[in-house]
Amino acid sequence: MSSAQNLEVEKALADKVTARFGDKVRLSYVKPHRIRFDVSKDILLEFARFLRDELGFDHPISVAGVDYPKRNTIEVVYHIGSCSNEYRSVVFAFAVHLPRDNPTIPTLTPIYRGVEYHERETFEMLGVIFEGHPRLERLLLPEDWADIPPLLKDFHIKGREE
Amino acid sequence: MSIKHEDTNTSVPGFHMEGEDRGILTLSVGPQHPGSGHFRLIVKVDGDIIVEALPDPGYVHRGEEKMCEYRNYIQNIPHLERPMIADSCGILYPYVLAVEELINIQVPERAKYIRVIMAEINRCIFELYWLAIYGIFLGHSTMFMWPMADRELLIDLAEMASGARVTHAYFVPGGVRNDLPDNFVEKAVRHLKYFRSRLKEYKDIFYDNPLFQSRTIGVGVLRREDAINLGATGPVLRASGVEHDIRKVEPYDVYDELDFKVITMKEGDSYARAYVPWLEMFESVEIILQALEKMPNGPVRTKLGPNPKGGVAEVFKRVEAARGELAYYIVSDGNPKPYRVKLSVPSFRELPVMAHLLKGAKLADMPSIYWSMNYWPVEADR
Amino acid sequence: MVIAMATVSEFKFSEFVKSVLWLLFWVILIFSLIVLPIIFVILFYIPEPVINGVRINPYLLLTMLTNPQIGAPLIKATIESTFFKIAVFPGFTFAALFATVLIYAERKVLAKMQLRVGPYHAGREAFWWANSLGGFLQLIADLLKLLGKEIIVPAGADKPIFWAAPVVLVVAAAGLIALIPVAPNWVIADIDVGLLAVFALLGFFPLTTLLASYASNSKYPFIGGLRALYQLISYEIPLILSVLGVVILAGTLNLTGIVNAQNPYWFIILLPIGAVIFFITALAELERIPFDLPEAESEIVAGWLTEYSGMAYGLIQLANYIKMYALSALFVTLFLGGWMGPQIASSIEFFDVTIISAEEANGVTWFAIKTFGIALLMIMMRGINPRIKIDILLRTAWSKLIAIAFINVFIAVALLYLGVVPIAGGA
Amino acid sequence: MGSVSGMLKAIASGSKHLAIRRFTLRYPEQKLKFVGDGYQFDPKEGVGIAGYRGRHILYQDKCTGCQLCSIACEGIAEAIAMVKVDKQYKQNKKGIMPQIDYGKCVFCGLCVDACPFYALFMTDDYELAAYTKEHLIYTPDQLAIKPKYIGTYEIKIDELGAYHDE
Repeated sequence: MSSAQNLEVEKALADKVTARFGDKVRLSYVKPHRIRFDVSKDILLEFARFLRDELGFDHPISVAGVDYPKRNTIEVVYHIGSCSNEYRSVVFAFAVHLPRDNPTIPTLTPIYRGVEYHERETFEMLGVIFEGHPRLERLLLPEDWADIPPLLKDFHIKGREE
Repeated sequence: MSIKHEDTNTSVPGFHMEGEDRGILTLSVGPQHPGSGHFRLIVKVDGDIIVEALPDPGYVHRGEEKMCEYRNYIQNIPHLERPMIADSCGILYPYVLAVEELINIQVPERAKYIRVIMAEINRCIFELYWLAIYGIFLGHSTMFMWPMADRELLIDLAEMASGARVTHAYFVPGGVRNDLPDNFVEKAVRHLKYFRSRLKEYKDIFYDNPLFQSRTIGVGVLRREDAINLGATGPVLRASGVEHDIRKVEPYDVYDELDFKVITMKEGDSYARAYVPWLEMFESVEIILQALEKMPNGPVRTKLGPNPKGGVAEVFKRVEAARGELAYYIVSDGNPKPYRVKLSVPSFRELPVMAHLLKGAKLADMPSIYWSMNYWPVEADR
Repeated sequence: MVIAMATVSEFKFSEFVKSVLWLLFWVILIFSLIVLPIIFVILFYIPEPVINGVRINPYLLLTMLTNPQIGAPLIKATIESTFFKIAVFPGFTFAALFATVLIYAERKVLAKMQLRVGPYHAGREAFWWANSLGGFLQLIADLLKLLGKEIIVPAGADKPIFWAAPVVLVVAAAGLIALIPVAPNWVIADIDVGLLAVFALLGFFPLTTLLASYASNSKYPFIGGLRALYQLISYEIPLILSVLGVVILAGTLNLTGIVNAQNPYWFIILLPIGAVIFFITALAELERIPFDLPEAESEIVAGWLTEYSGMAYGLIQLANYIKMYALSALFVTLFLGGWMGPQIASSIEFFDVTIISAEEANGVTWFAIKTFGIALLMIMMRGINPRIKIDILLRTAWSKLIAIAFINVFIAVALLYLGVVPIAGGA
Repeated sequence: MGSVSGMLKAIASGSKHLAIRRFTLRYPEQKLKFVGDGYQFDPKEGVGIAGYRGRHILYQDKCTGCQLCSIACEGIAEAIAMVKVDKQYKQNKKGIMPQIDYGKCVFCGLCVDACPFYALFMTDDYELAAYTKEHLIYTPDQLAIKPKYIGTYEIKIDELGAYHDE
């Protein structure tokens, strides 16, 4: 298990990933028990399958969509934990940067069945289209929600300034 | 050709026949439930067998994550505990750890012990509430009354420490809001010892009761691989034989100094999912008693400025709440209000597991499967 | 509004006289058309009872009522008269009172088992001794509330059956009581085929339940009614089979005969399996937890009596609890030796005329104690068991209970064959 | 046979509980006792003092009308509004004090944490029921009165089980 100071477990993991994917992935940070990569959209499915089968990260925790109007991107961050081997304490996050005007991304539901509802919520809250998602429709918002996806920064709660 | 009698359309809330095609009846169960919260489950039934179950959450959705972006880190405390007031320390714990990492302030040792004690007390409070509702779901009124009475012992302790019975708002970045009153330790030990003897009573009336066993053993069996791939967590995961407890896997605060066992069972059916939380309550009592002895004296809170700010960074913190792994992903862009807060709550992660388990189950088994999922609609909808 | 104004403003003597005369007219009319014929019938058609040699004519009756000393034999005669037996002692009033005690006991005992209080405030301050007893007036409060509530008849309901169902339920439950012997010769209908009559009456309940749920014309009661029908029908067979063993050993269907046949050993000692099955099927017959499928079903909360409100619902509840008293009394008569028990009660005299003999008083007290014990066991079942699933309910009834009931019959025959129990022919 | 023994154990446990004392607190006659006399906060050390978070109490001689409590509550429930007070205090130049609307207040106590002048604490009075929403709004003068809540019952445990007693 890696202590706070030496991060050799996380570094070894990061090297394995960069060795496998080379320049198509970019390591954003390595912290105790946390690794984050920026992955491009086209190799996402292959990256996720590699993550689950070779590295043993098989337990999906959450899918978060973050809207960056200044950089005109929507970031979809997948957090995947592991239940089975020595990486149990590590949470592997990989993010995909999508253009803000038409954010589409292939769905990871066939690989991680647990992210189905998370992806539906991100679709509903940020307007990210997940291609190939079994049931991409409204989840939490009321049926007659006519406004823009609420978690975008340009949606303001009425009566409250930013 | 079904004759539609206009005047006899006395449709009762909660039981609404939407359509009949090829013998598949679509029932919508809920949104009023005898158990908890508002949550609708659209169930396609062929005779008595459920062909497909589509959970339809969202009745108590309030947009917590959007509201978080309009409040600074302190004002978010009473706000963020609303989704799960039965386990309010459990849902605030990761938020407080994440904000401490963002603002990088140190927490005094005594505060860490108090936090562990309050988190464990809240775990038991929720487990008892959940067990009580499980009892009333199966028609066992005594199993509703006993946990509710025993829960009062722990609520009394929590109220003594934090000042409020349920919505404690007791955890703050930098420690806890106030120190424990002086006679807390002596009263807590007395209450917990009696609580443990009360827990043992549940075995005869509930877990060994043949009728309860007939309703839950072999019902909704969740295999180990499905549990992991579907992202199940907490007692649901551990009941399927996966030993994954964040307090052991990634210990936070002082959990690495306390020794306790992680309870797992292999069957993965509703009985196991009802049995694991019960054993975990014994472990929680063990943890609290150890923590009460080891608790050093000293300050309980590091002073905070009026508007604490974090740097441009993102933090992902997770904690083992009563229902399982509860994680916060907070992105901060330097000003006192968080840029984005993402709650990954265990109830929301049980939805795919519920849909998977209900497919093929009998309609009569639905209550025991649905409620063994540890599902809390208010928390899942956020 | 207009009428009120007229009467208040000015007072006309003529109006007053007119109303008085009108009132007098109605009193005389009712008196002569209704009250007089009743008196004639009583005086002339009912044969005056002959009490120890003296014929009671109305004038003697009045003197007796005034002077209790002479009236003692009259009281003894009335107690033995069948009207008193039907109406008061072993009959309906005793059963209704016992049912109310059962309701109160259920709420209090269940509350105690669940560490809570149960009915508490009603009647606490009313009497000085009521402080610890808690809310024993709660039942009267409930009764008045139910009486006050409006009885809503759902749209499109089949009104005659909807109204008749509660009444039929109470009548059937009351019918059961008539057959149960409370003390040596204290039974209303001492017919030779008493047990057969009990099962005939028990046949009323599934039919009435179904009719009631059909009549209320809405989806929920319909489904609840169907489930009630499954349950009652499938549990009647083990009920009858479990009693077969008792009939074999007792040799007679007459309930008093059965109780007398239990002289040395109670049948529960000889046929424990039969007793257990009878108890389980009685619970199913009463639709009590763990068998209250038709009443409250957690995934579709419904019940065949959801459409009943007000006193109609009150009547059904009364019928339920009278049936509970009747079935636990039946259990006592069949398996626990009815009124047999060591002598603890003495006879009751009234001016040196023994109204109730010592043996009868003792029989009644033992009967009441045993019935209350069995009823408490039924109440406890509600405290410790969850509801069982519909498929388990039917599977246990058809496969398990009937099989075990046959084993019980074989045991009875074996006992008879091995001569353990003398072949009791006739009463 | 397993089910029969299971049932017998359940009956035994059920009847055993007939001897354990009732746990209910008979509320109107018996009232709970709380530790201390309400939640307080010491701004110098920046840490609170344990106590029940019930109705607030305002020490008008200490309140300076700095509005920090109303700003703190803005993000949570907006229950505190500053209202003019007719009595003149030398330390309160603007003459405004907090008026708390208990229809909105969630009793989180963050206003007590925000008050730097020891003016706003909480008491252990929770019986604030009122017939109209307007009566739920407590003016500064109402908040200044100390509530008369006498709670003497607490949970006692002995071999007869847990119960509420004097």
